[in-house]
Amino acid sequence: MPGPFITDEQIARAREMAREITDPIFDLIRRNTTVSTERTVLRFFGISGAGAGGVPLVNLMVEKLHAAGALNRGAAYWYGRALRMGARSPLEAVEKLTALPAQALAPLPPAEEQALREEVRGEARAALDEVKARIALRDGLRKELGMSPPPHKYVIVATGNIYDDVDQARAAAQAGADVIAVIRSTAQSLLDYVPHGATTEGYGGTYATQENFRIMREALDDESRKLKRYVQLTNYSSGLCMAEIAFCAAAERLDMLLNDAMYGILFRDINLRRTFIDQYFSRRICALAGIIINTGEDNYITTADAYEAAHTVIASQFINECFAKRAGLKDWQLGIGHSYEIDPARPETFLLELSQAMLVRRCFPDAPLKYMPPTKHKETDIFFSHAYDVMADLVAVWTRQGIQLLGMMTEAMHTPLLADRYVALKSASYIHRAARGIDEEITVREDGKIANRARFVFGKSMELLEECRRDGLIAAIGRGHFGDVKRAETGGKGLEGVVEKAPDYFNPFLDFLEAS
Amino acid sequence: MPGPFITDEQIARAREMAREITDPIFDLIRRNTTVSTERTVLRFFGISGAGAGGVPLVNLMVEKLHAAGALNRGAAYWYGRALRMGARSPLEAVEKLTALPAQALAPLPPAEEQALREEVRGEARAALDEVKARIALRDGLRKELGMSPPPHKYVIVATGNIYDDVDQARAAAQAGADVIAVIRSTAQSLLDYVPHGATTEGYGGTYATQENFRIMREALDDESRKLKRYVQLTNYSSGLCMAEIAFCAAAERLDMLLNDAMYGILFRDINLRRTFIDQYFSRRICALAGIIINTGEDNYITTADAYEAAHTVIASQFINECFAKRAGLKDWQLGIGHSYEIDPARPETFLLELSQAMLVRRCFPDAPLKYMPPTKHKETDIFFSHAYDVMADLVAVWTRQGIQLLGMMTEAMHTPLLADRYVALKSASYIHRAARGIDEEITVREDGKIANRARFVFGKSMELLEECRRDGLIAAIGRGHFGDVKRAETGGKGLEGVVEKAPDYFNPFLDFLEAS
Amino acid sequence: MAQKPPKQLIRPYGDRRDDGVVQLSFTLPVPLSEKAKEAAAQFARKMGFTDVKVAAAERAADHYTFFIVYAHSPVSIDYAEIDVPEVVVKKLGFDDLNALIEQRIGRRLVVLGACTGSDTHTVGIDAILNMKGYAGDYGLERYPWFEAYNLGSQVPNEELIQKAMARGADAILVSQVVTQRDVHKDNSAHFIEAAKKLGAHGKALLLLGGPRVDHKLALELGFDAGFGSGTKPSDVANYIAHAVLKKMGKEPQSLHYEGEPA
Amino acid sequence: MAQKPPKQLIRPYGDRRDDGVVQLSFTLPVPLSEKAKEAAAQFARKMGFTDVKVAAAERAADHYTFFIVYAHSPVSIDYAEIDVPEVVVKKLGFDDLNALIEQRIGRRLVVLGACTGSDTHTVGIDAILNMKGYAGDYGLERYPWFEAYNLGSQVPNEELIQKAMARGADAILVSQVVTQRDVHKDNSAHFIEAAKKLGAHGKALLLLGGPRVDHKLALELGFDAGFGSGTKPSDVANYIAHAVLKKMGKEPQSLHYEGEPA
Ligand code: B12
Ligand code: B12
Ligand SMILES: Cc1ncc(COP(=O)(O)O)c(C=O)c1O
Ligand SMILES: Cc1ncc(COP(=O)(O)O)c(C=O)c1O
Repeated sequence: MPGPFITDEQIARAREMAREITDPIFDLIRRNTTVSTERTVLRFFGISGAGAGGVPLVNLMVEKLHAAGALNRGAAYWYGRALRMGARSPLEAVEKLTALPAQALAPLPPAEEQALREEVRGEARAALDEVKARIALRDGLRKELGMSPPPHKYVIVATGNIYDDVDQARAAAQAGADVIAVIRSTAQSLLDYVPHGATTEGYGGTYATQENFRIMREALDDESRKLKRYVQLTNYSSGLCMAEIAFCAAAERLDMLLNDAMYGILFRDINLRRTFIDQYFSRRICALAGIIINTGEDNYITTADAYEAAHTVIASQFINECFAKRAGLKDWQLGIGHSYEIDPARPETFLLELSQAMLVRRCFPDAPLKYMPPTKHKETDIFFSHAYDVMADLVAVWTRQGIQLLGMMTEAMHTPLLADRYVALKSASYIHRAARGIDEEITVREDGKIANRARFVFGKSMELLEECRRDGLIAAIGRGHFGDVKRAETGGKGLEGVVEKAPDYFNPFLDFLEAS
Repeated sequence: MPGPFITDEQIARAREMAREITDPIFDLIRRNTTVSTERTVLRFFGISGAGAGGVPLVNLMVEKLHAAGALNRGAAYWYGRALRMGARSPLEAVEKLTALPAQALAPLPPAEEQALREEVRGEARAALDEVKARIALRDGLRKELGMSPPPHKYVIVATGNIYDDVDQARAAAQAGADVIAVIRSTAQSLLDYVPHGATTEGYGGTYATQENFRIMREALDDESRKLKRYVQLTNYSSGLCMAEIAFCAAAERLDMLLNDAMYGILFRDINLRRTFIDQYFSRRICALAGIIINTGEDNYITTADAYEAAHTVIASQFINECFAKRAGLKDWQLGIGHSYEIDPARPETFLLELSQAMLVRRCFPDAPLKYMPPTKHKETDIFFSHAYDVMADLVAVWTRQGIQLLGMMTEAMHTPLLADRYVALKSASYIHRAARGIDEEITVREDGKIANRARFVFGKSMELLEECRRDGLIAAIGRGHFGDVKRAETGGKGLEGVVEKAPDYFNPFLDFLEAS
Repeated sequence: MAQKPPKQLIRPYGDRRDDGVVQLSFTLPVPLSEKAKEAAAQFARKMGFTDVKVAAAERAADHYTFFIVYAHSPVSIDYAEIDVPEVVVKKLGFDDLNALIEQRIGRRLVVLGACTGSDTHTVGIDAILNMKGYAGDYGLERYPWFEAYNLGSQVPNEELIQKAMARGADAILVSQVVTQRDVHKDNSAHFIEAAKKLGAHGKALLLLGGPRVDHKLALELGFDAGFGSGTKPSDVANYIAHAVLKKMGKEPQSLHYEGEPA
Repeated sequence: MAQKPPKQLIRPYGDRRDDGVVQLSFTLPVPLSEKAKEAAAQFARKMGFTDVKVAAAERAADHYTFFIVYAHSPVSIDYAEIDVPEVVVKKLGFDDLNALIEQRIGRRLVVLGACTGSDTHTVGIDAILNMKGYAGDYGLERYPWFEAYNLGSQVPNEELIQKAMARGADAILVSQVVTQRDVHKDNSAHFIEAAKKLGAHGKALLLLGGPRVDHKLALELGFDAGFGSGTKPSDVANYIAHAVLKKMGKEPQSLHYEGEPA
């Protein structure tokens, strides 16, 4: 059993501070919307196609409204206007709307307004029910087939071609994978649209598109039935389209999403406001769809030193958790990220990694947690790197990680080969089988190095939380406290997509999701 | 910290039983000598050469005495006779003795006898001092250079050619090895003589000869100085020449010897009496020379199932310890053997292996212990096998093994390649560095699976000891209790080399060693 | 085979079909240096690999460098060209096989086995002969229609052969586990010589087995069949029964059966 | 080189000199079977390996088999034939290098760097440019005689080049870490085109770096130098200083120095 190490009061205090830290951000969120949030609203209404040059219709529409300075009332409102103008299908609505000359966007009589909103709310309810129905299918199959015990072995495929991905995902599932992640093309998070249709060319990964999601989930449903074991699917809801990807994932029955309140800001240089606003709606959708999110604190210690910056991971986890809870996510949906990244050249790293993983487990007892393998200090010596990964496998099962991304012996070279995944899965299965239950066998001395390190790290994370509370999260980010990366509130990509809401801003989905 | 698991009283009881079990064997030992014991006596006197066809002089001489039915008085006595007949050198003594016609070996007047024994005792004392002096050199260098912290990483070289062995031993030392074992040619343990000189042809290993020992130790002394870290050397003192090899090892400053009271009986089908008698004198020499012995209980679970037969290892360890202690060996010299051999396809094997290793540590708190890696269930999948070895590395450092033979990822295929050793050493160094001290961080629940398994195994080993005590060790061996191998008291190789001592049997070395 | 099957070219699959990716590791007896890395790359290219990446160059010792290389191979194999004998008779289980021997041979088959020469590895031959068997598959001692004797290990070849002759053995089983410096080949060759000298050759079936043994090797060495890693006692029992039937002319030489050594 | 050195043939060392032992692993897109094993052996033989042992055949998936093979290679390399430029000038440390620039160039060297294209990996370029440096070796920002600017990651090639031109940079540093589907080559090629279009080519020194980069590759792509894994900032600083001196004609082209990209 991990800990105690620290008191429940200390942990409660950390949560309190996280709440105070996120308060000002929530004002920002409440006051603003973004182009991608509004595009998501339209996607809910069933607008999924793409126009000339593959530009998604939702982009055409939202650009138009944005240009006309009308987005502040919410795309749902204009969608309603289009309906009132007789549009009989989402597509027609698009045509009508994109046809409207800016000036034509005059106000309606109050009664009209009322009726319009009613009608749109009706459609929204239907749309949400539609998504819930799909989710029910997913949950049904999951229950029917069951899953192997945690840690769920998570591997990535990244061919760039969705059909090759399917081939490799099936192979990985056959070799024992519990979760398949389709890594995105390296540039995608910088795109202010979600590409359309099945794709076969990507760099370092495959584009995340609704159709690609569908193709992969269908293949995994089939494979799951063959294996009589439900295989989960995940993708990435970071970047400039957090909410839209969350919608696509919900619609296509994905099980998880990498979704972090700050990753885009820090590691993709996406505008801070934009990210905070987008992440909220995206997480509301995850809450609805029973999607498990994976946060990205593990990334911090690929840029910052894992030994020195251990506390930044803990502090950020409390903040990420708070953002998630305030978006309606439940504990079981929090795949809070951390990793085994301390330089193996140091002494006692296994004790240090155990300490850190136990501390995370102690702070988030009911969350599945998402454990990441060593990456930064991986060597091109694949035999050493394999041994290094084995120790992470042991920490994962020891600290009951719900989700474990398996380390690859070729991490320092290339995205995994088919055989690399096989090797990792075979060894991880052995380690999990061999050591399962060790946490119940063993107690850690409260006065030892593991416990003292945990207390020390927790103490420093409290200091950092305190600073964030005092000076603000935005200031702390500006000082490079997270991942050694400094970002300014108005810097980065996508600020132009942030729009202040009008008093009569209308987004029935948000209303329903916040209500439920 | 391992255990308690069981009470000190239970452990004391096990030792008591071991003593009672070995009592009858010691009668056997006291009443008899063997050709190899007597050859060892002559080697002490400096007779080391070989005659026609490479037959060692000591063999020529002892064969002659044996044939003449005169060996029961001890080779030392006849050596003395030769001296009295004017032999001025060991070599002359050989000539004189081998020349003597059987009948000429008539008794001497008492005074003569007295003088003879005095003279021989004098030479014996000088011979022992000579050995002690060499050992002092070894200990001096060891102290001067120091050794790395345990577990001492032990690797084998087995080219068959002593010069290639030197090359590989140096390479292994440079890669971090603490102990080099030169595996013997597969047939050697069945030879009733120790080959002479440097050898360059062997199968599965290199012949153990005094000259090969010298060559290797010299190379390692040199390498140790370069590395500023003392590198230990070990070889095998099993088979038909236990005591002679022990002498050669002492003379050439070896640090360890694989030396087991029963291995030869069980795994080489060497006669039971012969082995028990030989092992005693061989261990007396190890005691004198400060040689650490490695026992071979690990072998039991390569033939028997490691899960089912775990208790046979513990029982045998107590017996081996008792034989050792009664031969004058100190706790620090007891590299008691055990291993990580449970079928990895089973659940919870890491817990089981930890339990077993902790139990051994609990029973033998002051012995260095010698931990062996998985071998039997190694796969030709080198990546899996490497991961499997990593877990043994962890158990080794966790349970403070003094000596750890490193597993080789190619174990299931061939004797180690140079690169295999490198890979094993690099990973083991990492695991040791990463987890050193974990035993002090962690306590094992007394009511958990680990503790219960330890109690269960210890309980069964007590039953086995009880049976050995009741029915005798020889009967137990006859029932195949150790390693599933059945052996009869008069079966196997080398019984013809056992000789009942005459009342006036003379062996000054034994007298001195038992006295000291 | 009747007529040539259509080509089915295959190549190693790394991250995509036919990319030809291969991982290599080897040691060169030179100190770690840029020059050593270049030598490793040249070596791989000289072996015909392309797009050679020397991923790791590790200082295995002062004068040895261990390399890990990833490269592409231009070579492809026509999978259709590789033919394995198609199985005709299904492998018989314990009872059926005993029945077959009883009915078609009508006497217990006598087999003697040992791990010969200086080799002490008994686990393998025990797995085949002893009651207990291997991987849940009974050993020959358990078969009522076999009369099996296990002489253990370190048995001189001559001794095994003589004892087998004395009992008029149908088959002699030789286990060889230690293969260093090809000691198993030397010892096996010596076994065959002895068998010829003592007239066992051609009379009893001669079986060779061990982890590094395969059927081809056994045939080269003059045995009738060879069995490698993972052999089950029932494979051996089936082989012996069918081989005896073929000798008796009761089964065509052309008959192939499941698990037949190939 | 003056005159041909005596041959020095080397081969892989497994367990003894020149035994030529090599370990291979690869995956074939066929189900695990005896036939698959034979295909793996044939593949290795076709690559010129001898004494091929298919050690392991693992069912990586229904239609993929992962093989581990040990084999011998007949190939040997003449180690004496491999020549690397002999070092003439020793590598200069922090102070000496600054002194060299001060005295022989007399002005601060301007360098701009970024991780360009869609690549977000900043740790590499940061290691070279930022104060902190890498492995205890100071970054260029720390050098008084360098004026270094780090633009970060995901920087469009054009932007980096324009900013560099604006500052009259002596060197432009491009980092490329993601190499999948050769995206680094495409992006680097595009960088060179842009550099030519914008007139930076031939003017500023163009450096390429990244874990999968080496000097040869960089030259092929049109850069002046390439730096791979483990590069230290001081290696880069030394290169730039010497290259500038050579450009100024103050050092002979033939001058070779320690750590020079090769
Ligand atoms: C157990 C073992 C031992 C035990 C043997 C106990 C005993 N009484 O058998 C002990 C500890 C005593 C031992 C000692 C040595 N061993 Co050992 N040992 C092994 C080990 C770990 C397992 C072998 C085993 O039992 N396998 C399980 C059985 C069931 O598999 P199998 O033998 O392949 O048999 C199957 C098939 O091959 C087939 N089969 C086998 N024989 C036959 C015969 C017939 C007729 C048929 C039809 C089928 C058949 O059927 C069996 C069931 O499927 C291997 C490493 C490994 N993991 O393989 C090393 C190994 C075999 N040993 C090795 C060596 C070198 C030795 C020593 C010589 C080292 C030394 N000098 O100290 C010593 C001395 C022994 C000697 N002189 O022969 C090397 C051999 C290297 C080589 N290729 O030459 C190995 C590979 C270890 C290594 N990597 O160095 N060893
Ligand atoms: C840290 C890291 C990340 C961090 C990056 C954080 C950051 N801001 O840098 C995060 C987590 C964000 C990340 C994300 C991704 N990563 Co990444 N990442 C790594 C990792 C683990 C370490 C890289 C590193 O920092 N090395 C340490 C530095 C010091 O070494 P270096 O980069 O080689 O630099 C040295 C030399 O090359 C040289 N050098 C480098 N640049 C230059 C430039 C010049 C001019 C000079 C002179 C020298 C020089 O000097 C440096 C010091 O010696 C590697 C795996 C590994 N262990 O290598 C994967 C890896 C590079 N990532 C990879 C991938 C695919 C990604 C993603 C694209 C995956 C995805 N789609 O999600 C994403 C997106 C990022 C993107 N679009 O580029 C792959 C690349 C595969 C390939 N060969 O194409 C790798 C190899 C992992 C893998 N095996 O799949 N990653
Ligand atoms: C939270 C999160 N989102 C996304 C990614 C992937 O990066 P991107 O999708 O921006 O290429 C990561 C890193 O693996 C991550 O941790
Ligand atoms: C105690 C002991 N002696 C000797 C050996 C080596 O076998 P042999 O020297 O008989 O070939 C072993 C096995 O490794 C052993 O454990």
